Amino acid sequence: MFSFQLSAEQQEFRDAVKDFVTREVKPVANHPDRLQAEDPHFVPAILEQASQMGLRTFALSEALGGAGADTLTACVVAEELAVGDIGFAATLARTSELGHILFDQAMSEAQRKQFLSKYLEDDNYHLAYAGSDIEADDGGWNYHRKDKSDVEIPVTATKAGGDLVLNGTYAFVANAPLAKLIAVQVTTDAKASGLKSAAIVLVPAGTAGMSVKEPAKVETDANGEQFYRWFHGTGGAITFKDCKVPAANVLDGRTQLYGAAAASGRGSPLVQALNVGLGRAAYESAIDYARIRVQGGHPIIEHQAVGTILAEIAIRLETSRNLVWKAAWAADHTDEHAAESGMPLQSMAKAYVSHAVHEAALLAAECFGAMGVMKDMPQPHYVHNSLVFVHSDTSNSTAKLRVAEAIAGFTRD
Amino acid sequence: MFSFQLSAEQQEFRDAVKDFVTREVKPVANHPDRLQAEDPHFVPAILEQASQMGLRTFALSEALGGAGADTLTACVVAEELAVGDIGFAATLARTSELGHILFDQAMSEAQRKQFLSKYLEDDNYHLAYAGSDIEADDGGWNYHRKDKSDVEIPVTATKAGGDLVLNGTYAFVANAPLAKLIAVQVTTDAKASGLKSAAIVLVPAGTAGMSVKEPAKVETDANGEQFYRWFHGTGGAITFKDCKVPAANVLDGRTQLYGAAAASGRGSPLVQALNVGLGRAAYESAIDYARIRVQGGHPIIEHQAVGTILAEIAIRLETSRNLVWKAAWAADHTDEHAAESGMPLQSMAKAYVSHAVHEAALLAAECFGAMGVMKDMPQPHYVHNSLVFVHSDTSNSTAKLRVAEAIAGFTRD
Amino acid sequence: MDFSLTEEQRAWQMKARKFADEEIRPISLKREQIEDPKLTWDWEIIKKGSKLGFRTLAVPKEWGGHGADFVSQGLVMAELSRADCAIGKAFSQNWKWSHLISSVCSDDQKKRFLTKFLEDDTFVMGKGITEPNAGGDNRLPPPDFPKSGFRLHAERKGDEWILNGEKCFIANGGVGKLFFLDARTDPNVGIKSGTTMFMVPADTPGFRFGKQFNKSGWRFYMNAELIFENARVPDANRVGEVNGGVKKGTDDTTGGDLFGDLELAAHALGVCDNACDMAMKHVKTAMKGGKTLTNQQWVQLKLNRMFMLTEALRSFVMRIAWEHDAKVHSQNPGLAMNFSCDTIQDVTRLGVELMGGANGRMSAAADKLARDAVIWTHLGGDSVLRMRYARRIIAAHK
Amino acid sequence: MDFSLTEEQRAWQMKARKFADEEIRPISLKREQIEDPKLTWDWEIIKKGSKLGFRTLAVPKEWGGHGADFVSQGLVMAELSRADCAIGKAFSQNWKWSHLISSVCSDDQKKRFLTKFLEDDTFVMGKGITEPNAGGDNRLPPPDFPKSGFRLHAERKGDEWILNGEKCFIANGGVGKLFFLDARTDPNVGIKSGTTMFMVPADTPGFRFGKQFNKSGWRFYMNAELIFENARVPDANRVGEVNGGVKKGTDDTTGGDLFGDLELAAHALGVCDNACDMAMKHVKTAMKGGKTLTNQQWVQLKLNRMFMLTEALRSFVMRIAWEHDAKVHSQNPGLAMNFSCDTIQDVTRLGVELMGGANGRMSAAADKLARDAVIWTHLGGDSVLRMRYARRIIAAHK
Repeated sequence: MFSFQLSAEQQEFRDAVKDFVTREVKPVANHPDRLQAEDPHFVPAILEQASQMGLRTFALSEALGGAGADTLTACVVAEELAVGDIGFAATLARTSELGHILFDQAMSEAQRKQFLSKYLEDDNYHLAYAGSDIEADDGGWNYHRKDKSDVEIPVTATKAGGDLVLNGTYAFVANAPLAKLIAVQVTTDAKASGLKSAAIVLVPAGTAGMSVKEPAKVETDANGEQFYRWFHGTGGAITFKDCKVPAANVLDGRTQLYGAAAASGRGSPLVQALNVGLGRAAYESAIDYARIRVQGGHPIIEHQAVGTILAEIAIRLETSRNLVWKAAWAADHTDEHAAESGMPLQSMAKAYVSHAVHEAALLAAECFGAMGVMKDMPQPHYVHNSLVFVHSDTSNSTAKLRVAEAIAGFTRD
Repeated sequence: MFSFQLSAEQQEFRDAVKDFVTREVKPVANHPDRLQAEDPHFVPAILEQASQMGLRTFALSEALGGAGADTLTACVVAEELAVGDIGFAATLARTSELGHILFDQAMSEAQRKQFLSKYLEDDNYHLAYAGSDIEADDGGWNYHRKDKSDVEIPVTATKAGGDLVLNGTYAFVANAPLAKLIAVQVTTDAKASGLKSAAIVLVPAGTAGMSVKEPAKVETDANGEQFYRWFHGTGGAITFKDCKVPAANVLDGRTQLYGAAAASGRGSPLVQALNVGLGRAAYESAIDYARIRVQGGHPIIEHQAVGTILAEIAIRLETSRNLVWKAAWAADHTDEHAAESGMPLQSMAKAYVSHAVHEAALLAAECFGAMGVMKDMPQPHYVHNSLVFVHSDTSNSTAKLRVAEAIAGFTRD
Repeated sequence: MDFSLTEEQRAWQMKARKFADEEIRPISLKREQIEDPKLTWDWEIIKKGSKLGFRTLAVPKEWGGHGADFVSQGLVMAELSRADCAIGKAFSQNWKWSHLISSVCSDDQKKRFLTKFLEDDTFVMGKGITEPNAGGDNRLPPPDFPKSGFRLHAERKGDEWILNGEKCFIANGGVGKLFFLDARTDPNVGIKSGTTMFMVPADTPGFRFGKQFNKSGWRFYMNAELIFENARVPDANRVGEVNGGVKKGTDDTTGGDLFGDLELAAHALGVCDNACDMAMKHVKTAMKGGKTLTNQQWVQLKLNRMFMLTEALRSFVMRIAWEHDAKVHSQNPGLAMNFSCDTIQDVTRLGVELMGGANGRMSAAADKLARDAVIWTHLGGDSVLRMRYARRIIAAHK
Repeated sequence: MDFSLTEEQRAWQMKARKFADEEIRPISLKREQIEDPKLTWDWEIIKKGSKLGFRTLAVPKEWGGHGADFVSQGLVMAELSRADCAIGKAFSQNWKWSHLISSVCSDDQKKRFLTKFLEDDTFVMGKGITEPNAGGDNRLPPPDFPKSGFRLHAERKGDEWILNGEKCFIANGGVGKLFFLDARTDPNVGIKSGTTMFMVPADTPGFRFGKQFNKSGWRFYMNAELIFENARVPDANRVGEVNGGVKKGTDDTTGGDLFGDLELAAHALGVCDNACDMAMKHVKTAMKGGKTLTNQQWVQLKLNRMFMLTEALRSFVMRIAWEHDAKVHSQNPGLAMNFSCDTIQDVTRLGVELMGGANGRMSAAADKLARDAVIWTHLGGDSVLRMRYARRIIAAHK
């Protein structure tokens, strides 16, 4: 039966998160000092609190000790968290999603035995994935051509007795500085191309020979041009130098962590759910301000021009959320969705939501006048973070070309 | 439980309509001669066929002999019909919706006895409503002010024995030329303002003193400026001149036909569902053409520029349909929706969908090059009809102001 | 930097404005409401405009024309189009080929055709490039597929060329007296190197008009198929070298785009001006809640956008007109044409949004502008025409 | 119609381009990456630019300045902003008040302040209007609410005026040596009729700088609170009549908008030029699938849009610069400013879309432009500033 009604459990979950965000997260996240510092690390104590509420492990199955949240629930929760702080929400969403994939799907019984209890018990136990399953942004060059973007695996693994010896560097891995367990995609044959000799190895933090380095605020490329790392939450480079890992840490039969569904744009729209939450934060701040700011003798919310802006934002968020939720539902019900239309909703969500929320953040900032560009206010950060979403994952242009291939029925596999 | 899955019955219904539209409607609708003639009347034989399939009466409750379709189902069906022909679809949708409101909700037992069997039996029995329940486009002038746009009722009814005598003219009533029964909003006191003395009277076609006149292709206003009537399907002016109707034809206790939900933008998004169907027609035609038209040695669907256009259209239709369906679901489940957000989804759908489908129709026409502006092709008609939707019902600007009032929690009642 | 007009430019502008207001505007809606696409054309307005110089404006003075500069041409186009862009286009279409004749034709050809053109108020011209299966490929020939593009074939027989094939969507088709035709004279190579251009009078044996296209906009402006069945064209009517293609003479003063880019942009400007005028007139009189519509903020914001885009377009159009006169070579004319497409769509749609009324009422004039505007999409703003200029800018960038 | 430049205009343009490339560009990212908003300012670049004339460009020749015309001013702004719009703005902000001094100040005031201004390479100026609770109401005073708008109060005591209150978001706050202040001298009427303007040197007793604002864009450009606690300003520093408000002298040559509209539009043009340059450079070298990015159609379409909008803006900016010089009064400067806001947003966002890389890499220069662009939203393109020009156009329309 068609229904937009969340289950009672989902609603409760959402309301609890909303309450937590309002009480605990927002006051910290929007403190002027923190905003100006642009520190990517979120206050550990609040991450711990979130963990205690089950938000770090909520996608893990109930059988293993999690809440067994499906994709839709994960998106609902991610949106609420992101209303509080986007980096905080992204960190939790990543750990939770990886927890489900690793412990419920990818690990052997023995591996679970080794790592699960720590994951469950330690509120600071975060997860990271160093690898490139989801096709790297192919820049559209192979639109409607059978050529595939080859996955380049920068870390090699060679056997040495019962161990693998890892060498190489991942330039940027989300969650890396916080992660206590990192799933690393390696190649066992540096000359083989693509996924042919790929494997995934679990590397606990603190393993000798593995080092994590957070990016400098400014980096310089080979041509001497400065660049920044745009990301939400924390991340850093991971370098392996003769890093020994027991062969028993290899995930059996896996060459990539996310499935083909994600690569073809039919995976989880969790990232876009975070983006909707970001848009909501901007929206709600604009409404609050428009109620109290007086111009022309009236609160500006009573001006047509400002009302229209708020409506424009509301419509963008409503259409964005519907699309994200549909994509999430489709990820949870692959058979039913395939029967429906089979369109790559995740790619559609990427293209639509990132553009819509960026516009929403700009419109919201406009309501604040000059204050909307001051770094001790949240508004410029909303605008920046929404632009990071436009850039992240894959470009909007590439996402649209993937949608176009699906329309034409073109497949690369 | 949240679900985007239509019920098996809804899917069957939809598939049957889609099949009918492909076989019977499209070949007639898109015949070059018909396109060039711009005749608003759709071939009666096919309207009859549609009626025989139950499409004229499908919103009527099963108890009374209809299919008992809810708002969502009505929207699903309306979209499919509109893929075939927008005027045809609009005519059926109006009759079906009015059938439900009149027979299931508004008529007395005696009135049903008088009219229902004819409505059920006669495949050419259409319905019309001459009145103005839904607030006329208020042009935003009373945004955030308590002032209400007064309903002006142009037809008066005076008592004469057991009859009412009607005088006055409705300048334009949709379905009027086809309607065998017309619900007419009248005022029993020409001096009273608004709905105070309003009543609704059922007037069968052929009643002496009532005449229907279809609009000339070009009309001239008081300043000598030419204007057209923009509409879908058929319509016309209805004039009453000492038209006698039994007082028993008054709908008991009704001053308007649609409820307060519609006026506040929380009613049925049926019109926007038709619009999504129009967009789909444009979209599907563009895909078909892009597969066969060769440029640069390849079908143009394999060009990034054209693929991107098709994806842009697909995303607009996907987001539009989701919003329409959510609004329809909300209309069918008012309590659940109110608990959710209470936003005026119908107004949101009006503002978003009409803009998105107009853009989609223009993008689709672009794929056809010069052919996209030739009147024997469907494309310029798609563009025109989408612009009619932008104009119809209420302006997009007014719709957004209504959304803004809801955001602020402002009510006029 | 000087945005002022010379006396001559101002005089052309004023003359065009008067003609547009007094002669074109009164017949605009009447002509476009005629259903039969063969009958929307009106020789009377063409003759009247011709006598005022609007048909022959661009013929150089030494050949007996007015020799108006490009700035004047842009001004006249905008003024005529302010009243009706399809009628405006029917005049300026001739200037395009006046430019062509004066820049690439031989003196003999100039004598034969310019003389007739100047004498006869009903002498209008057109050019045929597009064919049923060749539109975008003519504009942006794909290097890997030399056989794509138009197919009209010309084969030499003695002093004549025998033409076979057809063209479609050809402006002034059905009313024109002379057409320029691009034909393949070497079918084994791409259109860039295997094309020859011919001048084909309407009475050429074997040449006839086919279907008259029924457009949703620009209805006054004729558009038809040209059909060639062993049509015989004397070699004396060949323009330039055999397989010389569409190269222009060294005295091409149009920045390489034969003036079409300026033309579309300037006509769009006239349409936008018209939309602004109409909308302003309407919102200053229409009432809501006891006040004119001009009091509504949402109306003010739409008006701002209409005028803002229109003035941006005017600035761009006048600049490229000057660039044409100054023989500045840039991609600006193409970019201005692309820009005019976005602008005309936005401005005419805003016009419609402001000029509707209750019960589905829509100003017939605003409705016309919105339909006219769609014509621009494929003529000046489709993706092929955007990529064309992007590629040139990329190539020129050092 | 003439888009060419005079020798003097071209000379200013070339001089500015050289200074921008050689001096501004190398320090641009360095200065803006400084976290403390008090420290991004660099007196060295101001002094260097001042010696080249970029600080005093607009002072009339008869008062010892360069007397550059508005076209030159527009050109210089665009050139400086091509390297860094915040540094460019730090210079041109002074021109605004040079215009003001020469158009409305008495000869005594001119002597006292222009002399100092010309002599001292570190003499920069600003003007204070906005207050914590009065932004939009100053720009578009609501007729029904005379008390809305700024509150800074000035009361006469003998030969002095005592100022109390505060201004916020004031350009060059923290570094300026002279500020123009709008103060209420009749609190019982609206700001249009109860305002007097004063010139307040930074060392005025009772006047100090408050909070230094930490902006996300334009970081070089200082912005601070001005705080007045019984600040004493001699009556000799009063500009114009008491309650004379912001009326301009009869020799106002700026079309009534004191040049701020042209200024924002011209700076936006420089930013767009910069974005186009950067993006083109990047896509000509970045590779995908063995070819440069320029081969991708989606890249070509984005480039087309960037260049198209930029050239449209250039046309509009040069036109309004000429209008200022020609003393043409129209709403075009305001419309051009509004247009520049839309353009700079689109163009810088497209730049970001083209200039990102894998693993979250983003060109620092492209990132800066996107942040700078947001500044335009409230300075030149919010709804108040769009309605302002719409209302004037409505009022002027007959």
